[in-house]
Order: sequence, then C-alpha cells, then structure tokens
Amino acid sequence: MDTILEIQDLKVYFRTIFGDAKSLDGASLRVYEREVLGIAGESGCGKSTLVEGALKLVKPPGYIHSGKVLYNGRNLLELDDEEFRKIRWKELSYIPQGSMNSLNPVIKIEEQMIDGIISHIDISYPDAKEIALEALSDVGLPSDVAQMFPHELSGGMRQRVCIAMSICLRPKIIFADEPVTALDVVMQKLNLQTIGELKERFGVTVVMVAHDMAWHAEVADRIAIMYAGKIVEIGTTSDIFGKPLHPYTKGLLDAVPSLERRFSKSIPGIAPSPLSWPSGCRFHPRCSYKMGVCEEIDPPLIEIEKDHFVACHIYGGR
Amino acid sequence: MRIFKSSPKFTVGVIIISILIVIALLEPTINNHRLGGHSSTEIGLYETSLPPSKEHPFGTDAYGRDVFSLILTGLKYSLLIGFIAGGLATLIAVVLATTAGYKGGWLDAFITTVSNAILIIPSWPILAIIVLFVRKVDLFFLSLILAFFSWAGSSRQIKPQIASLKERPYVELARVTAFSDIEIMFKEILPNFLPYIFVGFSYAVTGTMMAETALRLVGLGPADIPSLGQILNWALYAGALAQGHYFLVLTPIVILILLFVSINLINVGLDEVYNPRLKQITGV
Amino acid sequence: MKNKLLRYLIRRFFLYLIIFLISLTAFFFFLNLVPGDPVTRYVQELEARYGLATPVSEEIIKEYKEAFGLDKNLFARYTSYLKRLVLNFDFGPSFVAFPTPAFQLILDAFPWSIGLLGVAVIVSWTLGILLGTILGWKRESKGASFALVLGLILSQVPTYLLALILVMVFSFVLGIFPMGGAYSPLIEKGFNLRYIIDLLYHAFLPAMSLILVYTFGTMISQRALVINILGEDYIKLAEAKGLKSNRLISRYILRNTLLPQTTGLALSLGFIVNGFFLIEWIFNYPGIGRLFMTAIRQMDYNVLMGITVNTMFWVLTANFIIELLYPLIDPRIRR
Amino acid sequence: MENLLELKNVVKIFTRANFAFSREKVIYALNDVSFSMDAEPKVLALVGESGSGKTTICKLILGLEEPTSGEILYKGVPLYRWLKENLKEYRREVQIIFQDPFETFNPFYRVDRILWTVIQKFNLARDNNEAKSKIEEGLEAVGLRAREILGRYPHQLSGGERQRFMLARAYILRPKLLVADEPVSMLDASLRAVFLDHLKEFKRNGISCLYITHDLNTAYYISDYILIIYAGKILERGPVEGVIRNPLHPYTKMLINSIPIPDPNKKWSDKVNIDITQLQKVSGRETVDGCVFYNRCDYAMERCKDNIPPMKRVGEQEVSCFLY
Repeated sequence: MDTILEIQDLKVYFRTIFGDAKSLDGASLRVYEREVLGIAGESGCGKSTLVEGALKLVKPPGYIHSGKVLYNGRNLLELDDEEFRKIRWKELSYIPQGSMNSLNPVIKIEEQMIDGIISHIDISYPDAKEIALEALSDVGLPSDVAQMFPHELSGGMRQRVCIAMSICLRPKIIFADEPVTALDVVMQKLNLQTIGELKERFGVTVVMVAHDMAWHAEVADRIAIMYAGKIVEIGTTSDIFGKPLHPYTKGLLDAVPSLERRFSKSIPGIAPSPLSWPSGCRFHPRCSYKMGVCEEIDPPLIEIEKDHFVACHIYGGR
Repeated sequence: MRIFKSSPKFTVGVIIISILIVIALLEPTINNHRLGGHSSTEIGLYETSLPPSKEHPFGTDAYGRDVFSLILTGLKYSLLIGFIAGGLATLIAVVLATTAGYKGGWLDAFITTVSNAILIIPSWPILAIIVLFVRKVDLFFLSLILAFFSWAGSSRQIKPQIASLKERPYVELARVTAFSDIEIMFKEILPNFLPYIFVGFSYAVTGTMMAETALRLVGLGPADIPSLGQILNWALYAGALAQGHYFLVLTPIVILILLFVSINLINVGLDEVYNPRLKQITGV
Repeated sequence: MKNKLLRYLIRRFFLYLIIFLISLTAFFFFLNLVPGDPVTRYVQELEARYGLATPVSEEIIKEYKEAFGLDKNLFARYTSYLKRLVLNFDFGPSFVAFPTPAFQLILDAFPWSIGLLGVAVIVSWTLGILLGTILGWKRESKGASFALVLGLILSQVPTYLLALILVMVFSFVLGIFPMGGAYSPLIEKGFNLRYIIDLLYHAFLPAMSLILVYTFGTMISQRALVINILGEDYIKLAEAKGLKSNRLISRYILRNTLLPQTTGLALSLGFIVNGFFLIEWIFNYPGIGRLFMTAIRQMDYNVLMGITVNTMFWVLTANFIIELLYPLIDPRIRR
Repeated sequence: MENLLELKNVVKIFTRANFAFSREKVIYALNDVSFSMDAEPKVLALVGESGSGKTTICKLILGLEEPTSGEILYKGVPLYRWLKENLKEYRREVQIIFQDPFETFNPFYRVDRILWTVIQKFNLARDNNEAKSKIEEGLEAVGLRAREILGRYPHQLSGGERQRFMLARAYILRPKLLVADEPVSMLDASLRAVFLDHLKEFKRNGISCLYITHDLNTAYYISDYILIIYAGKILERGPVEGVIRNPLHPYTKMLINSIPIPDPNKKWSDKVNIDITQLQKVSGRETVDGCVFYNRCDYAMERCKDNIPPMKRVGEQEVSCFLY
C-alpha cells in the first residue's frame, strides 16, 4: 500500500502567559491509501491538534511551530492560504466533533452543503443542490432535511449531515475529529458504522481521532497511540490489541471497562501538563518498566516488526 | 493583582480615574489656597474674561471667576452626583436582579420587562419635565430620579450573571451541605459576583453623570450645585462661543470625556480578563 | 407554522401597548401629584419674568385652569386627557402659541427630526457593523489598533458634547459650516437641487455628532461579537470547507451578528433620542428637540407632554417593528 | 427491615411558560417511577440516555426539586418531613458526587474549605486536630496525599484529583446513601477505574451508592443491581449479571447491542438502520399514553400504542413490556 499523506515531526504550540504549551511536540506518521487510521490517546495528548495542524486550522493563540505535511509530493504547510483553500474539501475534508454547534445555526442545511461545493467546482446552484441531495441519501437522510435548520435536528442527525457534507466532493482523505463523542450510544453505533463504510463505498482514506479504544476496534485498520504530544506506538488493529508493545498502550487497554470483563486497572499517576513535559520518555513517571535511560533520552519511533512501530527503550536493543 | 499585567486598557482606565478622584478630593484645599478662602463660584473676584495666564491657567469667565478652580469644583460635584446616584441605581439593580435571577419564573419576566421598558423609553424628556415642574430640586431628589432611570442599564448587565451563578453545582453542593439561603447568597454567590457588581456600578455612574450633565447644560436642576454641566451652561449663556472664549467651553468637556472614557476602559479591560474567549484571542 | 408566528406577534403587540399605557399613566400621575400644577407654575414664571402684579394673576390662573380643565379631580382629568389623546390626537392647546394645538406644532417639527435621526442611525449602524467586522476579522492590520483606541474614546463621548465641539471647531473657529438652523434664510424652498444641497450642508454637523459616536459604539460591540463567533465550531468547519473569505464573512460571521446587533439597536434607541434633543438645541435645528427646549423655557406644559408622549410612542413602535424582524433574522425564534 | 430509600409512582412535570400569556408547554420528565433500595449496602446503577430523567431522580432524592405527584420515602419517612424537621440529619446521611469536577468547587476559596465546612456543619470533630486527622484520613482513603492537595485552589487540581476530593468529602461524612450523578464521565478512561474502586470500597464501609450514568460499561463494572430508564420510565431492572447477559426489554437489548467491544475480533454483527422518528430532538414526553419506547421498538404491537405495559417479574428480573 503506498502512502497518500505523510506528517513529519509536526509541532503545534499554544502561547500562554506561562510560556508555550507544547500540545503537539513532534509527531511523525504515514497514512496509507484507502485505509481507516485510528488516532487514540487521552485528553490532552494532542491528537485533535494533530488533525488541526495537518489541515492548517490552528487558531491564535495556537501556531504551527515546525514540521512538514507531505501530500502529492508537496508540503501543505508551505502553500499559501489560497492554494491550500483549493484542495480543501475537494481532496482533504473534515468531520467536526459531535458537539452541538458544528453547523451554522441561522442558515438552512442545504445552503451550508452547497456553499462547500460551489467554492471549489464552478457549477450552477441547482446542480450543486443535486450533489447535496445525493450526499444526504448516501447517509440515509430524507431530502427534506435540506430545508431544515440545524436546531430542528437531534445531535445524531446533525452529525450525519456533517458526514454527508464531507463526502459531497468525493475527497481523497477525510479527517474526523472525535466524530461520535457527544452522542447517545445508539447514535454512536449508527454514525460510527457509516464512517467505517466510507472506505469501501467511496474509496476514501479516513483518519479518525477518538479517545475510546473500542471505537477503533470496530472501524480502524491501523491505530496510532499518542501520549503527551508524541506518537508512542503505531500498528495494525490486531497487533495493537493482540500484542501491545508500549507500556502505555498496555495500560490503556487494561483500563478500558467493557461488558466482556468486570475487571479493569488504572494507570497510576496523573497526565502531565503540556507546559512542562517530563524529561526523556514522557511516560516514565507512570511507567512500571522504567529504566535509567528512560528519564534522559526520549526514545525514537522504530519499526520492531512489519508495520509495527514503537517508541520505547525496552525494545531499543533489538 | 494579575489583572493589571494582563490588561493595559484596565490599567490606563484606573490611572486616569484615580487622578481625577484625587483632584476632586483635594478640591477644597486647592481652592482655599488659590482663592484665599473665597468659594470658586463667587462672582467678581477677578477681571472678567481674562485669557489663560500663569495665575489663571484657564483664564477667567464672564462673571470674573477663575475657571481652573471652577472646573475643580465642577468635577467634585459631577463625581459626587455620579457616585451617589450611581450607587443608588446599582443598589436597586442588584436587589431587583438578584430577586429576579434567584426566584426566576413570573417575577423574573416581570422585572426584565420593566427594566427593558425603562431602557427603551427616552428618559431625558421625562427627566427634564420632572425637574422643571418640581419646585424644590435638591441633591437628594436629583440623585433619586437619576437613579430611577439608570438602574435598568446596570440590571441588564447584572441579571444574566446572577441567573448563571445560581445554577452552578457548587451552589447545589452548598445546599446539600445544609447551607441556608442567606449563607449561600453571601458566602457562595456574592464573592464570585463582585466583578459584575462593579461593571453594573460603572455603567450606572457613567449613565447618571451623562444624564445630569445633559440636564444642567440646558439650565435645569439645582443652581446651587455647580457641576461641570452647570459650568458649561454658564459659559454658553454668557455667549462664550460667540466671544471666542473657547477654553471656557472646551475644558469642562475634556474633563467629562476623560471621566466617561476612563470608566469605560476599566469595563472593557475587566471584560477582556473575565471573558475566556476574548482573553484567548488576545493571547493572555 | 404561520399561525404560531402570528400569535407570537400579536402577543408582543399587546405587550408593547401595555408598556405604553402604563408608562403614560405613571408619568401623568407622577406629574400631577407633584406639588403645584403647571398653570400656577407658568403664571408664577410670567410674574417673575415680567413683574406682573400678584393679585391679577389669581383670576388668570383660575381662567386658565378652566380652559384646560385642570380644576376637575385627578381621575376625571386623566380620562379626558386619555380620551382626547386616543380619539383625535389632541394634546391640548399650547400655552404660548395659544390657539394652535400642541399637536400641530409637533406635527410641523416632527419630519425634521425623523429625517435627520433616521438617516444618522441607519448610517452609523451599518457603518459600525462593517468596520467592526473588519476589525474583528483582521486583527493585526496596521490601522486596527488605532481604530480601536479611537473607537474606545469616541464611543464614550455623549453626542451632545461632541456636538458642542463640532460646532465650536467647524462653525466658530473655522467657519466652514453654518452655526445652526436647517437651511439658510434667503433660500427659495422647493424641490430644487440648490435647496437640497443647502439642507444637507446645514444637516451635516448635527448628523455627524451622532454618527461619529454611534458608529464607533457599534464598531466596538461588533468587533467583540465577531471575535466570539470566530471561536465557534461552525466557523472551524466552514474554514475546513475552504469557503472563499467573502462568503465566510457574509453568510457565517455577519449573519450571526445580525440578531444581537438588532436587539442592541432597539435597546439603544431611547439613549440616542436622549442625546438628539440636545443636538437640535445646540444646532438650533427646527425639530421636536428644539421645540421641546423652547417649551421648557416657556413652561408650555401641553407641548412638553405632547412631545414626550409622541417620542415614547415612536420609540416603542420602532422597537415593535424591529422585533417583527427577529423571526426573519434568526430561525430559532420562529419555533 | 424497611427500605433505606423508596420512590412510589413519582411523576415530575416541567412546564415552560413565558410571561406574555402563552400556553404552557408540558414535559413529562418522569412519569410513574417506582423503585426501592433496601438497607443492606449495595451499588444500584440507574442507566439511561440523555433526557431520560435520571438527573431529575437525583435532584428529587436530594430535595433540590419536588415531585409533581407520588412519594419519596427515606427510612420509611416521607422526604418532605425530613427536609422540614431534621434537615441536618438527612443531609448527613444522603450525599452527592456531581458530574462536572470543574464546577463543584467554588473558585473563590481554597479546596480545604469544603472539608472544614462539612466538619463544622455536622460537628464531626470536637477540636481542630481531630478535624485535621479526619481530613487526612479522608484524603488517604481516596488515595490523595494531604500535603500535595491542601492549601491549593481548585484550578490547581486535575479533574481526577477533584472527583476523588469529593469522594473524600463523602468519606468523612460517612453517609448512608451516596448519589453519584455521572461521576466519571468527565474523567479519562485510565483514571476511571481507581475512582470506581473507591466507590466499591465504600460499600464495605456501609455506604450504599445510587450510581447514575449513560455508560453501561462502568455500570457493569461496579454495580450489583441495575435499572434501565428511558424517557422518564423504568423499563427493566434486576441483578446486573442477569440484565447484561440476557436483557429482556427491546430497549435494553438495543443498548447492549450498540456498545462496542474493545476487541477487533468481536465487531458488531448487525447494521443499525435510521428510523425517521430519530430526526427530532428527544427530551421527555409531552403525552403519556402507551409505551414510551413504542415508536423505536422493532417488536411494537397494536397493544403497545395505547396502554402502558405493567411491570412483570421474569425470574429475578422485572420488565415493563407486553412481550412478557
């Protein structure tokens, strides 16, 4: 499988009066064509910032410190706004958080779908409307939804409209940032399955950010685990769940309660703050396999076995 | 206080208003010294309409009074009325806003409608007629009616805050720890509510000062209280503009503008510090 | 859907009607409970000014009272006042210009005020919103901080003080603008270009004293609104959609500031009218403001009451009309 | 041995009226809810989606709201008598953990004040050092070190620390019943287990817990007995193992079926189809007739439309559905 997008050592910091919060501190990642890549990690690990950085959606006081985002042989971060705007939505689209107000509350759903289309391909309003209605039916929504306003829809349905919008122009990659977080359980399953199917139905690559490992088990082909602004492990879903390498990944899997077993164990200690990351390997204060070297040197991401990377000194030797 | 470092607007506002207040407080001593015991409104102390000079930095007016001392007295009275009427208005606003916010329901809707009505209806003509037809208008009566018309403005600032503070879980936690209503009001809600009372107070003070100056400018209201508005009135009726004594008109206006702008700067500075999203944008 | 909207509007109409009646009644009773009545005050004023002998004034006061029906008891006076007001808009005769009814005086002066006030408010509201949006959208642009500081100062200056400054600087010192009035005395009225230019020439300073203050006031509030909206999720999605900036600004940012700005306009009308009375007095502009001031000096009770009631009525109607727009501006209100 | 807590046919209606003469909009937050907790310490989970009325139940039990009809009994005595006659004792015995760790601390004061006021209000200590030792004991019990926590302001503590601080407050009070309204929903997965373990330990100290949540996983982890609530009505209840392993009510089945298993080989087998009724926002019912789940139920029968299915006992579980 060849790489469609590559992120190299991307750093996104946030200015505060106490100095820079290094939310994303050098993440490197390859996204393969027609796959669902899950990005997992807890709150504050920088996974949403990774997506915002890749799509240049970072707002002040945040700023992109350094790093490259390679797509079609070009570094997106070096494109000026107008060039980047041309490939937005047509090639790289986005599904927002499941929160309440991702849709403009004062204009109809139809208009919000169409203005994304008209900004990129120059066709008439009725033709654009045709595409929008088709996208709505792709996600199983009736066409009269187009005439409604966002406040008339339930949270789950609003999120499906966002999914429909993101596939209007048949993009190459869809970045989904916690797409089902704020929904009820049944709606979560409904929308998660739809996102999972985007790959087969539209041949699109999906990069899904989510904190719940169970969601990744359902839809992801590969998973990248993030901790304290860096990527600590990448591997196929079966490898991550079957043979987790990084101590944090093991801790994460043990901590997730599920209907399968009535036992789960927490990771000791508290999540570190982006204003002052721990030295060396950032997990060392909470890691039971801690060695001397872990406190000084931050382990690089190395490929232990085919398509299974980990950043941990335990595997440094091999 | 961290607030000074993080909001330049707030600091500038505080500096200007404190200077003006200090000057107003020192007015009696300064004027005694400058006028040798006479009151600044006494007529015929000096030659009339002198240009600005070392002794009379702002010159003298058509009645032979030193404009600099007159302005100081005017500043004192304007601030006095502003703070009395403003304080009264804030008191009314806080009491009504808390009952409305805390009780909610029908009472809340009623008080909001009344305050909106007072806000919408132009208060100046009504004020003017009241002051015109009431025979004896003293400081107390003037402050009372000024307060009546400006409490609506500050209650509109305060009420949404009360309603949101009442809903906070720490208020419910207090109730579950057998706190009485009074304890909740004063120990839990009031401390977080002080900055908003101050915002309400500054709205009331600017509001009443503007209204008072507007009344006095056209010669309505107690002549024995020489506020800045009254001084402007004297200047205009003495034909200062026609005779070219621009200084006489300009100085009271500049001081009034300084008053209003500085209080507003404090408000804007406070809002930027307390409003997370505005703060986020300014990188603080 | 339609009847729910209708019911909402009818409810709001009654609410405004009630507010108008209650404030009218409160004002009427307050004034009449105050010691001394307008006629006696008026006659005393005349004595003070022209040294009339006191015994004569007793009869005059009595005659005036009968003429204005002030001798009946309070409630009867109130009902008759209300009846005359509602039925034939009669505010009662003006003390000074005796035979002409107060209503006529107000009618002549009214168009001047509405014209100037209306134009000034609309110009400053739209200009303020445009400037505020630009300031909120492009925060680092070079003019931004200067415009902000200027705005913070000018928006706080009361309109009538600015009027004084403008008339002093531009009329008295520089002399490039007339000192007052609505048109030069010799001009031949009629629908010709010269007269219109003369009108604009005279109306410029009074209008500017309101426009400068209210434009910057709206600009400051618009800037804060835009900054708030830029933090919203739907803006992040709109940017991810790669919308062209003018579409993003018009349909997403501006569109969402319309409702708060319209409510802001409605609530500040009262405040603007307050300042406007004085502007007309300073510029001797022949609107209801100046009429009000002359009535103040002559203690002309009926004209004063007439003007107050008239402004109260028009401000409430303006608010009602603006409220009619709410459902169009924000669909959430239609629910 | 009478029940510790009992709700009998509790109904709670919220009316949304506004000032200008409009017809009130009536919402049934709870309609005819009855359940009880016996004196033996246990963890009872109340599971429901947002808008199902579970938070309303929490507010009713704590006396922060009054029921429109029906009765709430604590130790056999009606709640309103407790609140009127001995409020202090009731507050001592029935306590709460709120959902949002960032909002339950008054930002104006240091965190210690919360523990000190609890000790003073219920005079749990004769003098200062006894109070101090009680506070330290409470913090130790929930795995917090007094040295690091005391003297600091709320914004200096992490979400996990703050929720455990609230647990320490409850521990010091030794209540009979602790109502926890979504206590872990704002915490990261890695911190949840330690919080829930403490709740389990409380049971050994004789503290019963009503655990309110939308997350069946955590409910399964810590509760002994479970109630499923939907649109203000209890649809199914029973011991947790039984209800999870063989759910009876179609809604419970749908819930359990929708929860993803963190194991790639156990993916969802079926596909959810949208029902158009899901388009509108769901928050409580305006009408009362028929089964509340009627328009989302795959087994809906004619009977379900107009009459309310009574609660039937099936083995150790009870279910309100005409299928049984």
